[in-house]
Amino acid sequence: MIWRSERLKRLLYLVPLMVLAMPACALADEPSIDTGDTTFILLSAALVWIMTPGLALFYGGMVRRKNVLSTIMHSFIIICLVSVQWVLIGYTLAFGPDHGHLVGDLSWLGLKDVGQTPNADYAATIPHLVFMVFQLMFAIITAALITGSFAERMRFPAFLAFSLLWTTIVYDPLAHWVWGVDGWLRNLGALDFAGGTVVHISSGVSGLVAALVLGRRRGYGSEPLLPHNLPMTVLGAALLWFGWFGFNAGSALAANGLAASAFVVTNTAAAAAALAWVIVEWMHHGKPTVLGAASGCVAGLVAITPAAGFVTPLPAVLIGLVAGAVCYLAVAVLKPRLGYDDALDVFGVHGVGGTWGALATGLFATTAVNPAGADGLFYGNAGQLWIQLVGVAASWALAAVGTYVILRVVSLFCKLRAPADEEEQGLDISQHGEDGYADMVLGAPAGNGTVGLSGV
Amino acid sequence: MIWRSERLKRLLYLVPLMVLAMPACALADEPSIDTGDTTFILLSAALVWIMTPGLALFYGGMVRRKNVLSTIMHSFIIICLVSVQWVLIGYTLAFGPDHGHLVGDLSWLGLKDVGQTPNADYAATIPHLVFMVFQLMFAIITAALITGSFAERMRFPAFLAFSLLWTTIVYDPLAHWVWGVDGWLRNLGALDFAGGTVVHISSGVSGLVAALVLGRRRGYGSEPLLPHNLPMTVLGAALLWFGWFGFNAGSALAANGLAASAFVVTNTAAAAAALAWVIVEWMHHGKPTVLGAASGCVAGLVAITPAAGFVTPLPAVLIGLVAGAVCYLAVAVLKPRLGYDDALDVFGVHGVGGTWGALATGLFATTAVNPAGADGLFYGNAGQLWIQLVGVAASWALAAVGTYVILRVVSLFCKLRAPADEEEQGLDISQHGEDGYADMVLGAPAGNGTVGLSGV
Amino acid sequence: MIWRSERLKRLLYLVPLMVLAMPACALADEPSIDTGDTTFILLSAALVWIMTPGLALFYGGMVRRKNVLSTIMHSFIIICLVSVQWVLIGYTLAFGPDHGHLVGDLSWLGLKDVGQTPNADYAATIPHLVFMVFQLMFAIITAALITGSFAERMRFPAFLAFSLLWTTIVYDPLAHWVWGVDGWLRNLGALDFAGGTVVHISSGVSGLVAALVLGRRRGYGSEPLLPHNLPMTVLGAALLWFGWFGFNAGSALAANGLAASAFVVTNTAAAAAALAWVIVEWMHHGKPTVLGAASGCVAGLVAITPAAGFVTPLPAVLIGLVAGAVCYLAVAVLKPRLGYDDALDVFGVHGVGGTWGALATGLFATTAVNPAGADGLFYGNAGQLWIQLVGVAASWALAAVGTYVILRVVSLFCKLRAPADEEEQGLDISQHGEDGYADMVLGAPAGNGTVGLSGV
Amino acid sequence: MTKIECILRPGRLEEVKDALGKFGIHGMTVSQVLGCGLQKGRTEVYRGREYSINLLPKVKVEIVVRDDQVNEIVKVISEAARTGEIGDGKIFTYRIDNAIRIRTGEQGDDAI
Amino acid sequence: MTKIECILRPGRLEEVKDALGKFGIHGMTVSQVLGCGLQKGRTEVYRGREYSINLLPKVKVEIVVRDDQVNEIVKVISEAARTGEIGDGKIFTYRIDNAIRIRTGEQGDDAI
Amino acid sequence: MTKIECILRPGRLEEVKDALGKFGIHGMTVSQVLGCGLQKGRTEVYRGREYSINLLPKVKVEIVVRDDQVNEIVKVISEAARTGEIGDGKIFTYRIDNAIRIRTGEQGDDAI
Ligand SMILES: Nc1ncnc2c1ncn2[C@@H]1O[C@H](COP(=O)(O)OP(=O)(O)O)[C@@H](O)[C@H]1O
Ligand SMILES: Nc1ncnc2c1ncn2[C@@H]1O[C@H](COP(=O)(O)OP(=O)(O)O)[C@@H](O)[C@H]1O
Ligand SMILES: Nc1ncnc2c1ncn2[C@@H]1O[C@H](COP(=O)(O)OP(=O)(O)O)[C@@H](O)[C@H]1O
Repeated sequence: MIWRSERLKRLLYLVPLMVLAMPACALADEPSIDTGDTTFILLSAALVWIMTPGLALFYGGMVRRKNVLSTIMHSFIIICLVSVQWVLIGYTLAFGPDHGHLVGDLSWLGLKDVGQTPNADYAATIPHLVFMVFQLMFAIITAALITGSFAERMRFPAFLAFSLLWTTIVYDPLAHWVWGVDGWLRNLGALDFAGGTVVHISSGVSGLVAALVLGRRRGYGSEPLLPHNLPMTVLGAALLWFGWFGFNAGSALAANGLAASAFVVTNTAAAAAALAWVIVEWMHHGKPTVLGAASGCVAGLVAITPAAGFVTPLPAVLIGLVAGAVCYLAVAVLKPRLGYDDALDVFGVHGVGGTWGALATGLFATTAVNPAGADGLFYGNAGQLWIQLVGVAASWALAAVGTYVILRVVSLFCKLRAPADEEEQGLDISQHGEDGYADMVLGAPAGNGTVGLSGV
Repeated sequence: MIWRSERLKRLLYLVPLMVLAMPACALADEPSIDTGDTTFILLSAALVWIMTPGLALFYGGMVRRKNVLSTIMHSFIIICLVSVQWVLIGYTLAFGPDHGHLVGDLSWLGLKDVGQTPNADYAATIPHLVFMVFQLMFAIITAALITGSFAERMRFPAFLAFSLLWTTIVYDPLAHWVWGVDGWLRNLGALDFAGGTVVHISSGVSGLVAALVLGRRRGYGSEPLLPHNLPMTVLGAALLWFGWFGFNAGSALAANGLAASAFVVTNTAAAAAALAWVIVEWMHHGKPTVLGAASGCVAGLVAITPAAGFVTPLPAVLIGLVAGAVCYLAVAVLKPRLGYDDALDVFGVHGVGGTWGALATGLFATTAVNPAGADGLFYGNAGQLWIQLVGVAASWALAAVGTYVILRVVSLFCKLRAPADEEEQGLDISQHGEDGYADMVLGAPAGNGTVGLSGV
Repeated sequence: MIWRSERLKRLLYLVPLMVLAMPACALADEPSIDTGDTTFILLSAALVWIMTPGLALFYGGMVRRKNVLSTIMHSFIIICLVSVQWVLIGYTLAFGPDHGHLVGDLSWLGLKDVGQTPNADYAATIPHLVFMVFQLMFAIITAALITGSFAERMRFPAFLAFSLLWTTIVYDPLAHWVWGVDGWLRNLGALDFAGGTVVHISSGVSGLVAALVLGRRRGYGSEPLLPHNLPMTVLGAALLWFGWFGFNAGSALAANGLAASAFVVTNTAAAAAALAWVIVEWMHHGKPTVLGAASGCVAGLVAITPAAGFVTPLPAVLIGLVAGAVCYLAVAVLKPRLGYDDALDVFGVHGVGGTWGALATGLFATTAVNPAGADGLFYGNAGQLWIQLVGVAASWALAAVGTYVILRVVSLFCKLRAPADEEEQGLDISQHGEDGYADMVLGAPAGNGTVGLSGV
Repeated sequence: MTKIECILRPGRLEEVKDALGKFGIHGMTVSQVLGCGLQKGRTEVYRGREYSINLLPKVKVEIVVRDDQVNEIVKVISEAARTGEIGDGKIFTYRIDNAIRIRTGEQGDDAI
Repeated sequence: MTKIECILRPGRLEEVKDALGKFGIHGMTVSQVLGCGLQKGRTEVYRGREYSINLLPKVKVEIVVRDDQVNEIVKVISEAARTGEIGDGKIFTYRIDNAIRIRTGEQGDDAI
Repeated sequence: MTKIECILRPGRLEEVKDALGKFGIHGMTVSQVLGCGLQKGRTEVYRGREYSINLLPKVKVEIVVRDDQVNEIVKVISEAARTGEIGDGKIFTYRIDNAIRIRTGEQGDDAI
């Protein structure tokens, strides 16, 4: 997101008009809300919201049948948990008045002073509440992304504690660094249009750490741990892509040419990355796979995220192609070689793709697309690449250390991992007492006696 | 929905501007359409539309495999049936010029005089057709909600007759009472921002009556009647939540601060209710369930619906928490105790949740959020709670009596309930001659001879 | 799409205002972007985008279990392929400066000169990039529609080659004829609001030709080739209908009364057609089917597409009813009689429905809805029907000849059809090496040794 | 030992299990099958084409019991599964040579 | 009575049913199984990792017939099911002790 | 020939297949079944109502072998399938009369 002053400029142009029309001065307050921009960001927030259920399906289809519900539940509960946390404390930590360039202070606790009028520091033409809720959706999806790494083996209570702590201690400060007024990375000039570092590097690296701390699933490497429902995964990928239009274009925070440009490069990079993944896999293993296409488009979406508001369509093709190929290699070659069990490849796709995207922004950014941005290496400004590197390194560090510490602390109070027999039985039954697909008469209602009077 | 005059006020401010610019007076007519507001309500209508397919999946996943199609068909056919009914007669009955404070007259039959220009009585900045089609989506989802109560046993022709009569005789007048210009509940000052009474109480209570009239499913209480596909149910819940943003925020009828506020409290209450349901169930039965999370968020969405345009975020957390807990108790404790078979808990979630929401509006409403609303009990206006009670009682009465009478009348012409063997076989095959998931070679095309010439 | 001058007119009215306010002249450039319209078309593009994943599910549910992934893959890969093709060359071929009234020239290769400012020839109030990306979504869905005809038997490489050539050689020129500035059908005055000819006739007729060239599936006529997952098909139909709001209303290219009218008639015709299909099938075979409802709504959406910006709601009911009945007959009576195996009825629904819609536009169009349109036969202008006929005939011809030639050329380099044993085994495994639903332990990871170090 | 293999209507499984439970039999193995016999199939219609479906869903229950229990158990099952309509299903019995409980290695009657 | 248990390719079920129908046999019970034998498995690739799948989809058909019909029926099935490629499947036959029609209580040959 | 019919925990199938493979046995037919026995069922809760589920997922493996191999194979399977907890499953063996390889028409021991 870039805090552009175009709107302000436009308002300035309007001043003389308003002076001519003195009686209209009562207008001075309200007209600052633009109905088009407000609609755009509200509906973009809804689009970003649907990404998390999309992720639930994307992930849910990739696990074994006996873990489908527990995997879906992770994303679903995070929607609920973070929605409440954000309103109470998360938003003020991330976007509240700066405290030492590191975190927001508590002025906006419980959304105090976050109201129906715009906050010009963040977005001058939409109600402050709209900006707040748009940002909430980013906090949700980020925490949800991590869950792919520890799928099929983490205990539900430990997951709850981890997620709540992670979003508060890792996400909120990181968002402040990059996007908060006076955050240190923002001050440094790091470009991250829609969350390459804040969302993808942070979740990807945290996923890697979580996978290492929890250890491999039983049977990893000896049994086939196959996706149980690939159409579900494709549907999830489609909802992710769909929502990503709101994610990236909405990050322009106004319905303007920049939003249009972000929309176009988002779609282009996703498409190119899916093609690249499929083609590389085709050459490598002899078959173009559907799971490859679905994974590839996500890799492309990840990579274009930080760059979406700064690059033109042709570089977007390139960013996508590289993302598809590199993430494929991370997932198919690097991971088995290193032997960690990042179950659904959060690190391979989001960590690697996000890092590539953040650096690519330092290569391909151009002020021709966004005067409020900066030029990248290929437009003559090598320094930007360096700044991007700093942003990447800082995100890696915070995510890795934060996740490790949180998991260790949580493990003091509550076992992280399901015992072997529960893992064997599947987390759906052991953690939630439910069966994803109960298609046969399997038992009887307990306590028959309870059905009582009834009537008519 | 609240008929706010802010827009009008804004237009007033503009008058002097326009006088100064006399040649622009030709503007007087068209500019009253605001492209931002129009976009907002058109797309909100699309969001509300997708709620009904979402409901189809939400319900479809909860029935047994042999009834998945019939359950989905209910919602799908209601989309079609009510879409045509509304255009022909429903809209004029609900929103047409008032007739005795009880129902609209027939002036707008077949959408006569409902055109591309705004109707300032309802929404001054959007084409009248946009308001009409937004309202249509509410009529659709309301009729569809009821179907959960009689799932797995009602005959399709009886369902058709019931639904058409219900929407015409119960929904259209009730919408007029609450939202129509000069409707008696609107005149009374009852607050119902997006349909707590009109949509949720009416469908919930009607569902209860229908469940009682039709009687229990075979095997209820002795066989386990389990959800056959919970991922489908979660997907449905996600589409409901997604669409509900349009439902509640769109009910501001403009893209403004009020819409933003409604959007925020909607999300907050849904999240809080899901958490509450899961936690109460966890304490009660020892496991936090996925179906509980999905059900809980719907309960929260229901409860916040009437209050969405009147309350701030912190009370929304409370409204959600109570909704999750109370609806859980209604479904898990009250229902088995009373013994009626409301198959998918329309009453427990929509009837109970809607009633709670309507009363909560009388507690937490504040004119700080919406100057066109009213203050509730906790803001010093006890009278509002009384008005809300009248609204609730009137909705209960109309829905209960209307449904009972319609079902009795329909049963004179057409058996309501599938015979035992058809229920045993499943409604998919007995009512629709189809199988939801035909995954094996099971038979042969009838009349082999028909494949003829063909060529190339 | 109709290139309406209303917006321009409105801008004209504004001129004096701006003259009065001289210092505001700096405004002259930017204000031409309307945030409401931009939001509307950007989000409409997102809606049209989701139609293709919707189609993937709609089609995927209708094939046998062993072909579900290959069917979904067709649509998914087309999203990727056409997204890149359009940016590189497709857009300029379709909408670039005219070349002989037949095709665009290469001025806009790689989106050169397609930027953040509006192109008033196409849409004066939105960035040119928005128009471009909205049109992209039409190109995607059109190519994807065809794949239903050759489902369950085409080899993947042949499919890739065919799709890329088809979109370049058939779609791009046809779009230019009908919608490009100076395209010959546009100049002729043919009315096609949202793509009855360009999208539906072209895909439907191409599907028929492809089905004939590829020949029937093994077992067609002797084995039951049943849908394996009808809930998936219904979900797909719902996403199609949802997206179609963007498709048709978005084609107004502005958030105005015309968009509202298009939105309303779209929903009405879809609903009426679903009812008609179900009723005709009920009378014909004794059961109202869910697949019939899903198919019927698509038939109605197809038929209303060319007419959406020209007709009022009551004729829309009629257009829908006829579409439902006629497409049912095409699919259930005509197809078995002629014996071609258009697997998922692309021709029966899109070819027949699109043709009916294009002609119906010539019957029911009225300038009361759209002053920039024309009157149809029933409004006293018989000539329009003739023009529509020319448009239909031209689309049939280009699609039929183009598809036949492309398939023949592709078949010189690459076998079109999967060999018998691969078809028997299913294309998911034979083409993609994947299983849609792997719900049991079936084998073992190949090359056990690869899992290496790992740690922690 | 004898294996009793029953093909039942899916809707009667609960009754049969209950009846066996009362009789003291708890061990059994159940699977989903499709059956074809005298029972009339059904017609399904997809896009206006009719298909006659003659394989109907049934449930197969396999129970291995001591030879001396066979007659009684067959009776118990028959009564619990009967509706009197065509399609109630069959019971097949055949002797088996041995049974082994994997957990303990017990053999023969002790294993069941 | 004898039970004829056949493991077939899924794609041949229709043919086998037809052939049996012409022969006058309509009663049978069918289930989905996975088979492993001489037939080569296949490779599936998920996110770049290869898995060798050696359990292939097959269909099991069980038919209980009078002992004197066994040979003919085995021939009928064999012919209808044969493609000549590896993986055509097997037929196993074994005697059963009794058959009971649940609906009527008929036993033995009358029950099938 | 003898048919060895095993009811196993789903999670042990891979081990059993491996063990049989090492022993030289590759032909088998596998299906998904539900089992009920000494093993405790589980409770599922849907919208606050409890259901006790006593049919648990198991895998059935059927292998037809020469009579002289039976004992060894039973041992191999038992060892690979054993966890020592209740619910490990059973092995049933019974003689069959004939086996036919559909592809070639071979009969008896040659067919398996
Ligand atoms: N000869 C047979 N061999 C194996 N299974 C059979 C045979 N005959 C019938 N069955 C099974 O028994 C079921 C019921 O048989 P059916 O003839 O329809 O009714 P009924 O048992 O009342 O005579 C069939 O669906 C099939 O599964
Ligand atoms: N020894 C066996 N016991 C049980 N089933 C077997 C045995 N051998 C083969 N089968 C079944 O027969 C099927 C076909 O066997 P296979 O050896 O692949 O081909 P073919 O029948 O042509 O020799 C297998 O998939 C399996 O289901
Ligand atoms: N009498 C029986 N007949 C058929 N199958 C049985 C019988 N008893 C047990 N089984 C099968 O064996 C499985 C394991 O049996 P169980 O009694 O739970 O444990 P264990 O094998 O350790 O004694 C059951 O789930 C069921 O599938």
